[in-house]
Amino acid sequence: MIVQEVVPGRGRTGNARFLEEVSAATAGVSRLEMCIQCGCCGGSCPSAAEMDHTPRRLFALIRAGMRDEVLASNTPWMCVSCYHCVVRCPQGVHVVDVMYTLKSMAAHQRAYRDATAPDFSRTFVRNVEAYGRSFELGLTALHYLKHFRLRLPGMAPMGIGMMTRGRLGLRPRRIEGSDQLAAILRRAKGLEDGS
Amino acid sequence: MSGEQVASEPFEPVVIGFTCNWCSYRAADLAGTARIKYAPNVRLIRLMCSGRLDPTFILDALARGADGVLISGCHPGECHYVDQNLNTLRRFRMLERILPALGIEPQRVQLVWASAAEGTQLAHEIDRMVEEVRGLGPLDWPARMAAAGGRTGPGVSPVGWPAGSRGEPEPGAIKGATEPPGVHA
Amino acid sequence: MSGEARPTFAMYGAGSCGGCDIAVLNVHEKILEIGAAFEVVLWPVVMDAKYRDLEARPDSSIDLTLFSGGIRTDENADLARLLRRKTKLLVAFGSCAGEGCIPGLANLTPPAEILDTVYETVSTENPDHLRPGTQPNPGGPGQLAGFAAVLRTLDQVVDVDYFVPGCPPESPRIAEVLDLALAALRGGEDLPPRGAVLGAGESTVCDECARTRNVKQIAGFRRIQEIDHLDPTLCLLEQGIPCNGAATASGCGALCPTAGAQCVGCYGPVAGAIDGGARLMSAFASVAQARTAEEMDRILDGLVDPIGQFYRFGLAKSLLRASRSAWAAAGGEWGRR
Amino acid sequence: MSHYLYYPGCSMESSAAAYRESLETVLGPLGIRLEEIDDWNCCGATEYVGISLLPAYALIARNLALAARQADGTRTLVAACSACYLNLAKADHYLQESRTLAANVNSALGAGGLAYRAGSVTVRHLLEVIITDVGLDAVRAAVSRPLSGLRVAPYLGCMVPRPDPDHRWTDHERPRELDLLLAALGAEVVDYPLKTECCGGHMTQISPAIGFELIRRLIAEATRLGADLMVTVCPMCQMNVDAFQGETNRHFGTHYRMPILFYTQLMGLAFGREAREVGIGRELVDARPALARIGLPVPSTAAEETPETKAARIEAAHRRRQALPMPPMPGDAREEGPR
Amino acid sequence: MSAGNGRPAGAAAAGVANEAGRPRIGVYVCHCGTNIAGTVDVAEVRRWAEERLADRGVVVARDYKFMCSSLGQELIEKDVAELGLDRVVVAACSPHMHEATFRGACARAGLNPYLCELVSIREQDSWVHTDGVAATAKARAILSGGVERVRHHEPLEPLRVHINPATLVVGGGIAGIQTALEIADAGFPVYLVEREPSIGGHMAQFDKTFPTLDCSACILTPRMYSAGSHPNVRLLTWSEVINVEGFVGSFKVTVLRKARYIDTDLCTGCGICQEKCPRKILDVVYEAGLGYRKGVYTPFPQAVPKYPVIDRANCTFFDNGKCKACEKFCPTGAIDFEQQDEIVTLEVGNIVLATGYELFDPRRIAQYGYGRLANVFTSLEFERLSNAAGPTQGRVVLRDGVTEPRTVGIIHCVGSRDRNFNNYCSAICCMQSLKFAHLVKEHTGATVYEFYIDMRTAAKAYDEFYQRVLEEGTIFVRGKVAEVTEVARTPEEEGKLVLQVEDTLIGRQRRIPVDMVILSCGLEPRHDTKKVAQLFGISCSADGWLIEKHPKLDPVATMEEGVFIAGCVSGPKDIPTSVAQGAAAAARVLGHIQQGELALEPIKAAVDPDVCSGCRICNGLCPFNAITFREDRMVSEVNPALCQGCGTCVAACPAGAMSGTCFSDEQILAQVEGLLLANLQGTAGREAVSA
Repeated sequence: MIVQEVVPGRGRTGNARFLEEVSAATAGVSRLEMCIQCGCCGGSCPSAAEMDHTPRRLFALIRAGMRDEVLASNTPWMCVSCYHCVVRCPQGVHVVDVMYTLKSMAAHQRAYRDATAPDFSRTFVRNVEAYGRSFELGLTALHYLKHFRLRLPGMAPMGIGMMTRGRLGLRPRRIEGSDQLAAILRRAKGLEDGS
Repeated sequence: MSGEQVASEPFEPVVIGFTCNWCSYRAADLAGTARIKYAPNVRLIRLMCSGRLDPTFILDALARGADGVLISGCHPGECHYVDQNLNTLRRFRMLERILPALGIEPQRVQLVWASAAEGTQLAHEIDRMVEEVRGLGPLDWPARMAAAGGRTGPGVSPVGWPAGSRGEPEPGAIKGATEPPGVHA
Repeated sequence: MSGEARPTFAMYGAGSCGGCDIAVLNVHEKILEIGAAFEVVLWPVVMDAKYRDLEARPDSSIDLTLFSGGIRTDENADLARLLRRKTKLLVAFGSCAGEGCIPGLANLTPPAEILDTVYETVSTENPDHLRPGTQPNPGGPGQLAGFAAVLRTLDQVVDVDYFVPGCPPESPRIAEVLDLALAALRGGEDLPPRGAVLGAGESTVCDECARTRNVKQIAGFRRIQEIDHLDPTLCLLEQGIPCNGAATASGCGALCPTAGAQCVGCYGPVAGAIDGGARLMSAFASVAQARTAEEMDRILDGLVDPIGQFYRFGLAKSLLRASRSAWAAAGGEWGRR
Repeated sequence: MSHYLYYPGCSMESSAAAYRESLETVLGPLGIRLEEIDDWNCCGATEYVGISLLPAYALIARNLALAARQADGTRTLVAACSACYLNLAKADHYLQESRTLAANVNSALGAGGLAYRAGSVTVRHLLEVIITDVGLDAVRAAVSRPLSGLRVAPYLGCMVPRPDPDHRWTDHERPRELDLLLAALGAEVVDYPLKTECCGGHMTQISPAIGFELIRRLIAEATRLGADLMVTVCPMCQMNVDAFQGETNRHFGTHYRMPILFYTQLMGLAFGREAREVGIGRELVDARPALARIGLPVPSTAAEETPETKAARIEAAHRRRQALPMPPMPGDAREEGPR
Repeated sequence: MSAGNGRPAGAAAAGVANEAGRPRIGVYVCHCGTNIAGTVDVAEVRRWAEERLADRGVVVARDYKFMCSSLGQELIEKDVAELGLDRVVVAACSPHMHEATFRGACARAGLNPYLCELVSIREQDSWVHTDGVAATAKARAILSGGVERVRHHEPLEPLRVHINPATLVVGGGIAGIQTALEIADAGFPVYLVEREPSIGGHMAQFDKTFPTLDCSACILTPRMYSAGSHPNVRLLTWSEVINVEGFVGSFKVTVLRKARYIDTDLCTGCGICQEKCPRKILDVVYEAGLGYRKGVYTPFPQAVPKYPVIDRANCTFFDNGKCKACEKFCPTGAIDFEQQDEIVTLEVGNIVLATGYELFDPRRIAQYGYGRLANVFTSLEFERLSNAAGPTQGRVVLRDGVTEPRTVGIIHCVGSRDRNFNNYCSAICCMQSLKFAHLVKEHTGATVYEFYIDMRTAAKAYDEFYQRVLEEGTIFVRGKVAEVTEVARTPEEEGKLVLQVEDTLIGRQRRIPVDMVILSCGLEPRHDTKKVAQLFGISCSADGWLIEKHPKLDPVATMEEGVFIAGCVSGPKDIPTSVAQGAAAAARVLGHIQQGELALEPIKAAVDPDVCSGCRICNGLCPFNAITFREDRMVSEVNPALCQGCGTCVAACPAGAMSGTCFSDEQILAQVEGLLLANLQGTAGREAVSA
């Protein structure tokens, strides 16, 4: 990899406050600053092989203030939320929640390199916002249509199997309080953007 | 400073803390050594054991202007004097029974156990209590007493019976007045 | 003191029940000595008197005043100040003047609430809605005395020379005090230090109580009427009866415990005590057989009226003196009274 | 009858229909009454919070607020789906931990006329409720058709035992709850080392190659250990292992056929229900051949000893004698423990 | 004229007895360099005291850079002499730090040392607050509290207690042995109490010691022998302390001597009983669960004392009344099944606790598979495996007892530096792991991987040992191992244990198959340390180790006078440090013994018999039985020799007959008044915070 000298507060990527920013945007207490770079997270991760940085290295990049490189990383998007790293971390870093934070920062700034995962999340969110419930058929169909068109024929038997076994609703279910939910989410978004 | 003047400034509660020599005072020392920050509103008094704590001290602190009183000792079972801190617990529970009648919220008098190793915990509890008391507002007992026209200040016994003959006996003081006849041989 | 003239004597009851006056009258033949030894200048229970006569007297012209009753009204306070001015030896006589006594328990309640209860509830006929501070005869003279936010003890209003505790003080003690005063006024004896408590012992009721005592342990509290069989010789506290004797000044001869009733504490705490209620609480709690908060709570549940138990006589003289809601009134309308 | 508030979650209505159906059959025998939260909404799974944090927590909190409002007699909210359980529990936990988050979430809820005070409801998972509140003795008492002879691989997935914000599970890595339950049903429980490994989660959707690899590991190990089927508590795990097994086989050129059922389906069967009633047949990898073992006489495996097997037995005994002792493990002595 | 009431009220100088009727107080505010002055405006506090506390008796107030320096102390001495001070208040650090220092200064100036009060504006103010204004205000309040309090101090004399020259040492590991020998060699009697049948401790289980690789038994055995045969040492093995009474100088210690069922007068330690005993029991203590012992046993051949014990819980005779093989074969008839447990009372002047540590139980880390995966070993198991006297006679083999490993993975920091288990570094694991790597190589020639987070080799010759192990070809991987699994993903992994780890120096996840895993487990406080602490009246840290009196300056003393600690009981330590601490504790004990008597704080309760009503409320309160009831006079009395000064009885006395020195009602209430600034006329307590 390219070694880049980082001067805090100066240069394109160097930003000494990035760690604080990530930590503050995380639900609960992230303990990100407590990382001792032991690699227990990277060792535990089931999808580490597919990540461009292990979580540990991503945290080192955050500490170095390399915002662009961090937000462009696929690491958060490869996280499967298995929480192995969280319960094993000797420093109690909330690794998964930090990954969520990085995803939302990257999604917000469209800083990611591969849109597959962000798009999946967005489609999911749109469904939930519209109906109040998730809609598996719509989600999967739309997503595969967009990102794995070639896989679709192979997936067909499964889809048909699920449908014939009554495991795939053809229409989304809408909650009664969808207006109420919309109002809540609107206010929440407003608060988040305002802060 | 009168109550009215205080109202114009942000209210900073004063909490008197009674600590024991072996656990909680040492926890405070430890918090200091470890530079753990907490609210400056608490002022600690060291007793040898929290079992030394007489409810009088707590009522006195409140009557003299404290907004809250923190009591802290070794955890039950870890008392330096075997189990004298159980007396602290009992007296505290007893005192809690009369505070409501006097209109004093339970958050103003709190019992917190802290071992000598629990500097962080004690600091945390102090912060929590100070915030709770801040939320309740000033207790301001001396100002209230003054407003009622009671005499306070030098020369007046604000509370309690005078010491009478228990003080330094004066020459020629009449003993008969204070000693019921026929009791002491 | 002027030559051969008899010493002058006054007794006045402010917020009192009159029991103290009765107690003085109840000193048997001693009352004759009093009558003979003193010149009574004011004693409303015994003889008619006018305030204006009192006001007309020279200052410090009364040698001894026994002042009973707490200070609750304007009138109480005015008389306290007046008598202070006129008196050489002002004695706070009885529990009310000294520590507030039962009327002092009203300090737990805001004054408006007290007056509502007294003047407006269904058992009261008060068509003109008279209250303290109002004029009973519109257009006419006089008005009802104003009612203070809290009851104060005599020494919270004026300097007091001596205290004689008890509700009421016991006759033998009264006699001793009067003898002492007389002797001193005649120049035969030195007086105890100013501010001293007279007519009480320096120890507590237990000192005078004949009941047997063991290492104290309390497993629970019970009311005396709930007990079928009371051991007539064993310490009441050890039987779970919340007897206040251990913290109450001696002097009464342990009358109540001897008669099988718990000491309620009318002689107040021993000299030097700061808050008698706190002392009692500390002592009771220390011997409660509880190792956890829950066990302690279970024991305390047996104490039906904790504040009444510990502050029945001494609330107005205690560290906090009154409840916060009562004090709150002192800052406003009631504060000006 | 123990009474709980109940949050089913979206998948119970579609892909995990078998979970819903079977769950309904076991509540009665266990003495559990579940009261569904009126008009609950999606918990946001693992997706919403990756897009924006505050709306995601507001979304979850609406359910908590509804539950708190409906709380009458019980304040325990039971979830059956792993992600829903975790989201609800974690949200309540963080709302208690962070005043700012709680204030903002409540401000958002206010827009919908709702409010939620952190800690007002207690979030628990159905399996843990069955183990703790109902108890294994009651489960055993309800069994009328023991699952004798059925070799099952217990599989919990991730989000039930981890991160476990309220410390309700015996271990983060190898919790024993599901093993104990299945043993109580009479099944032969395989000590399945991957019982809390990842099923791939949403990877089947966003990076299928990773997802298929994770599925392959699970079914390969279950197959190697001779399990007849896998048993799970999680709709997502069931979906991945079951529905994507065909695609996984195609991807690797393998031929695994490892059925996976919900624990409630096996409970229903053990309690005497018919296969159809507990949603058997909804799975894509047919579980019926495996289930044929239940109720049928189990063929004796004790074959006659040949000279070869005798030699092997003696050799094994010899090896045992030389072997150093193993440290005892907690629960070793317990009869219901995993084998 | 009396003060008018029982408490200090306003300007009334109750309790202050001096000729002029008014105290003369000197106030000294310490900067402590910038420790205090960096946050608190020290000069302002001094000025304030000078002005506002003048009518409370303050006649001089000074601030100085370091009050504890000799120049600072001279300031006090000079003022006492020249200004006629009769009270001194120093606002500086915690009284636990320098109370003795400033009392000393007063004493040198001829002022009774108990007329000095030290209030803490460092630990309780400047160090814990950041807002200088608030901290300064608080310092004023604290100082004011001290001034009010000191007005009620009385001149006192310290209590002198005689020091019994005998010493109790609890724990017969290397630290305890060292302590016992040092004291015994100085000519004073020592009781050495050990729970196990033999002294020796953990060191007796090891094969080699790092970094020198001396044979552990070779260096330990002579010490054990000396302790066992020293005329001044009385060994009490197979024994436990069950009660402690008294205080420094005259502790009364009750020891339970469990029945050995061996008559030690007759036993020659020949070992025939062990040979003949039919009962074989897994030895989880000495053999770490890897080997067996008999129902009658000495834990190891060099045991001191040499006499075996019969393990009653694992004896066929005690089970069913049959067997007695040991008795049958004993050539000297030393077996005695009739023996009973014995209670022994020891009188000692000082106590040293050296009860050591326990190994972290790695079963708590499920992902490392210990207890489930046969070839995962603990460090202690490996010690036994590599020990020539161990269950495999020193052959390093897998759990099958036969196969030598060809690859071995050693995991550092197991249970240490991990907030899920223990936060602290166990200090010895890096070196122990390096030793294991060397021993594995030496015994088997296997490939060795060490998985570490940080290498900590900071002691004499330690890093050189690291160099040596590097040279030997051990492979170091920097990363905390995530899990150990038997589930293979590739053919190479089949039948192996796979360590899954991020190699943090290349930033990749790696899976490394090995035959054997050694867990370098951390050290933990013994499970009953808390009980021991309570027994001896001292306290445990949050981690569970015993707390030193001062972590840096007084590491072998405790808060309890006369109770000392040595070795791992206060935290993980290597052998050299444990030995040094053992010697240090001995030096402290010998210091006490040499003095013959010790001065103690005169904090005691006393009863005024005129006021005592004999209500007997206090009688059951004293845990030290210092209060007795005199039936003849119907009053309670305090025995000052037994009173420990807690003050509980003072607070409980309903008659106010009980009083306590140093912490009287007057002193405490005066301090409350001062802290609330209620002593200043026309001010309310709130001023100090909002000013």
